[in-house]
Amino acid sequence: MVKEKMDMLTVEIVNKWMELFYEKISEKKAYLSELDTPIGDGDHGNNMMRGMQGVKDGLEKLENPDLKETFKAIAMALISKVGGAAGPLYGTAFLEMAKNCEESQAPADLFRYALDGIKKRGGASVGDKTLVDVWTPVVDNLGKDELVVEVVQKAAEGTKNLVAKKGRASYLGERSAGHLDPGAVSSCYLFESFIEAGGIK
Amino acid sequence: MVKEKMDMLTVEIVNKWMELFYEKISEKKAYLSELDTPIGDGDHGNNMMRGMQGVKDGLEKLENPDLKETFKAIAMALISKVGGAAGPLYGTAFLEMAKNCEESQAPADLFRYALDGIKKRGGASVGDKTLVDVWTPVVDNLGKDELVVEVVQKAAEGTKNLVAKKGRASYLGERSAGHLDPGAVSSCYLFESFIEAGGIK
Amino acid sequence: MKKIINNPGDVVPEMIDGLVRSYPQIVARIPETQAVMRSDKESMIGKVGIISGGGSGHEPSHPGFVGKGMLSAAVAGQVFTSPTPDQIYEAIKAVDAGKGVFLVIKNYSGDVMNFDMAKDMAELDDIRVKSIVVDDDIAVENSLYTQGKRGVAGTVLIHKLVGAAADQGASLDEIEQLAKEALPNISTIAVALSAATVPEVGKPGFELPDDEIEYGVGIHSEPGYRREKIKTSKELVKELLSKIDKKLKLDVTHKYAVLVNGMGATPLMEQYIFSHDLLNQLKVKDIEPKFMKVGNYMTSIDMAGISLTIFDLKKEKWLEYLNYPVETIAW
Amino acid sequence: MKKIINNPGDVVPEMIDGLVRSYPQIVARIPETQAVMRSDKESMIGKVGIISGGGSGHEPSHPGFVGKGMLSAAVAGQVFTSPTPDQIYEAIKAVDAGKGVFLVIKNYSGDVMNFDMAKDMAELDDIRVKSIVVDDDIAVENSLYTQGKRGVAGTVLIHKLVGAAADQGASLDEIEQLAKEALPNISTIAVALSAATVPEVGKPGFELPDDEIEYGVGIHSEPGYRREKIKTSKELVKELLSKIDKKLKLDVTHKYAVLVNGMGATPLMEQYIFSHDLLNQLKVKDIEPKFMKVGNYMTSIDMAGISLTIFDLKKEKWLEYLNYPVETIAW
Ligand SMILES: Nc1ncnc2c1ncn2[C@@H]1O[C@H](COP(=O)(O)OP(=O)(O)O)[C@@H](O)[C@H]1O
Ligand SMILES: Nc1ncnc2c1ncn2[C@@H]1O[C@H](COP(=O)(O)OP(=O)(O)O)[C@@H](O)[C@H]1O
Ligand SMILES: [Mg+2]
Ligand SMILES: [Mg+2]
Ligand SMILES: [Mg+2]
Ligand SMILES: [Mg+2]
Repeated sequence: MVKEKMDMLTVEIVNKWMELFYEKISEKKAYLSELDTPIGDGDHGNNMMRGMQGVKDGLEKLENPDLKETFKAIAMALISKVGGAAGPLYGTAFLEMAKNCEESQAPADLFRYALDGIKKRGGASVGDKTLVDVWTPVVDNLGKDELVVEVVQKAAEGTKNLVAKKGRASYLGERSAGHLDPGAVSSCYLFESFIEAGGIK
Repeated sequence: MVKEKMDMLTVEIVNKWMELFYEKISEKKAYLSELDTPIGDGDHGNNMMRGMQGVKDGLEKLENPDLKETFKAIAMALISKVGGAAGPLYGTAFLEMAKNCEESQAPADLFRYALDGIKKRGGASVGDKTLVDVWTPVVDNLGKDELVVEVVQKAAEGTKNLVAKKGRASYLGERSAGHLDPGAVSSCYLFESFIEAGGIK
Repeated sequence: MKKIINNPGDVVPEMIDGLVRSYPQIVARIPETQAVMRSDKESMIGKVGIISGGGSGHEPSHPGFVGKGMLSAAVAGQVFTSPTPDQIYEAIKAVDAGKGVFLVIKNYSGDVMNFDMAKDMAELDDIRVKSIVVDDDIAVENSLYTQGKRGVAGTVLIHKLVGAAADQGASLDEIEQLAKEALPNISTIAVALSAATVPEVGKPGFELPDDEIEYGVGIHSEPGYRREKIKTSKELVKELLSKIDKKLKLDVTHKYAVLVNGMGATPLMEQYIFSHDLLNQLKVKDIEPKFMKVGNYMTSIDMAGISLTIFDLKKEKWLEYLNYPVETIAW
Repeated sequence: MKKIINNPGDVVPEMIDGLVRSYPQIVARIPETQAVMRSDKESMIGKVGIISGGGSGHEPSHPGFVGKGMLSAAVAGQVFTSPTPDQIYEAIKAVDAGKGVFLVIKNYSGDVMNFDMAKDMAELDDIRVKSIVVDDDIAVENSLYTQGKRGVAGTVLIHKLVGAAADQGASLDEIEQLAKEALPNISTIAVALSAATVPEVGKPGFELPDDEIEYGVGIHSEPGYRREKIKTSKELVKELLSKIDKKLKLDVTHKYAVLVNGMGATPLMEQYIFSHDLLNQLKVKDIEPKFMKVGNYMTSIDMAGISLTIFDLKKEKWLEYLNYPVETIAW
């Protein structure tokens, strides 16, 4: 019971989460772009940085926002600043959370809505070597109340051996194997930040 | 008397001269273009090679030519194959020899006509760091019956310290000093070949 | 990285600013966006709007093709990054003249998703929007289970077709039909001598040794299908043409349009030599293109290389559209 | 050297062949020469013929400017080597329509001498020939005792002026007068990021370290007046503009045309950013160009760099000539 209450997302947690994610992206910007070089176009770090700068600016502008306004501001910043593939995907994820956060504030529920949105937007399934390969185990484990950092990291690392079926990496066919998926790694940072922010107990 | 006779140019000598010059240009093509690189556009060797290939082909086509026809064929090949600055200059030189070789076959006379043509065509004077700086001492020494290979080579080397006033090298101003003039060096080969061909006794 | 730029992060806004201010008679910026539209607004009255766009770095694509007879607007994203839906949406609103708007999208996840989101937004405003996803690059095999082929230089030919049709008063449905029909007849394939350097990245997308080339690269330095020692122009043409022949089954009874496209750092000298070899090899099949263009149309920043596009002109009308006069910076 | 070519010695004939066969509706080869002329011969009837040319490696100059309203013919020499008089002479004969022929020559010893010889040949045939020697490059100081300034990108503006005047029926003397009057009002200056590689030479004309640029280079990789660490676009514009300002004394009461010219390997992205900074710095002087072009017009094979040309439009007519419609490959 107590546990369930603590799992509910609040504006404070989301703000903290975004702050930590912003820091992680700042720190790993070059690395993410580097991951995007052999199997993409080398911009994922820059894209995410532009987006998180927008999120930071957007959240700062809000006055006493509720959860829905907070998620919406994040979604809008991501949609209008990131571009590329990551923009619509991350943007859609937060838009779905905004749409559904009045009904439930449980991360397990909200992240499932987000994941459904990502899958619908991009058409990717598990195993296609995209951020879906991180979001799916996260959602599954949250449902079972088992999410820990190791699960997230293992999921991101698991994309290394996959052959890409969606996104730019898919043009490489078999040669995409052996490289981490940059979107999976940025999603890993997203969930690491989420856990650090106290998103789950 | 005998000496004077031996100095007269013949079709045979001119053919031999062109043969040797062709060989020297083939051998030094890369070097001439290299000389043309710091103070020019790096094509002098290629230009001269194209020209001498044309001269070779042109002379082979002639049947029992006289001296005038021989000079004219050389001039036409140079004019129509070399291009750049060297083409009109060398071409004009041989055209002047063709025009005047019925009057005199003495190299001293013919080369003077040639030099006048070069100066008129290009407007260069002695000291401007061009092939005029080789042709002028050659003509002067031939007049005094003193032409030896060393004179020619010294003249070409003398262009090294000059500041160019004509041609592409002139754009460099003072910085053109310290480099041999490529046209002067190709003219040096021309006269070396001439001496080797038995053009003078 | 040696480039004539200021802050790498400012490349796109500064470039778009330079472009519109250099050619104010042809293009104007859509306020508060990275999108440009025709200055000659009258040329759009009563016509379907045509919008293209995508990541920057492909100049003159896409703003260079905005103008009477071709695009109504072009939306520029960050370098090699799809523009965002809000920008595309602004462009849609700016060019809609009540007849609907047609979007020319290149087949990249990012472009497809961002343009789709913009379409959703516009439809809420009751603007009819249709689109084509161009996938002319035959270096990547098509497949139901992957992203499919990429959109590359052939996109410019689609711009030309739909732009001409729109100018002649075609409806949104007719334009969609035209694009759908033409697209499978356009095939492109490229060869790279070097990769592009994204300003914010600072180094080339991949390294090619001094004596190697790569076939089948994309316009974002996506790796291709084979790396080899540098070949003569003749042999490069042979390789690329054979791939296209396999796809289009070149036939003397058909008419063809050809686009020889420089990737950014490859001089026209090389493009014309390539064209010479191409025309010779087509001649062996007794084919002489009915329409041809050679130049930088869909570049990849400073990549060295060439792409070859062949368009099987199954309909006489398509050739007319290609020849239809336009007022753009770069066609 | 990595280039899309066959035998380096065949670069020019193959390139010219590729060009004329790609655009048969605009240009045709003058038989047995490396010169091209308009296909639309009727457009030359009763008009003064306009011929330009020079060494190859500056594509689209000069064949790209052949067509109705601009050049009648262009003669291509070997790479960076003036064409020979016999070739120029053939072009003169091919385009003369009884009204005389005007030659646009860039100020290089080789060009001047070869064109002069061709003029002599044509005059023997009673063809009236006049010419202008273009020397717009202000990097090299003019002097009575040297070769004087070089002819570079500003040459293209001279083509445009005399081409328009000829098309409107101007006489040979009027055209000469026009060129002579306009020329001193055109100034160009360049900056290089790398030098050109002549195919037959196989290595760049000079080496610039990875972080250095050179101001004042010519279009044959002639060294310039200063080498420095790479600067921002803003600072490059400042340097080049100050040189031109010194020469032309830019004045808010005058009208100006601007040509921002890529040297071959510099992408449009950088050219537009440069233009953005240029327009900003002109704006400080309250100057807004009345005419502007940005692109590759007078290149130096695969050199990276930009040249800036400013033309003081002292006569209203000159602006009209710049805007006069043409049918060429590259204007
Ligand atoms: N269709 C898709 N569905 C889900 N994720 C995708 C899809 N396409 C791309 N991605 C994700 O986006 C990431 C790339 O993002 P980014 O580099 O910012 O965009 P772009 O590929 O447009 O340059 C990939 O690593 C992958 O995780
Ligand atoms: N005006 C001139 N008068 C005399 N010689 C000249 C003149 N201009 C150039 N030269 C000679 O021509 C040589 C360069 O020839 P070349 O490289 O073949 O032509 P280009 O300079 O056109 O590339 C110079 O080294 C110089 O000796
Ligand atoms: Mg990317
Ligand atoms: Mg030279
Ligand atoms: Mg991208
Ligand atoms: Mg030369």
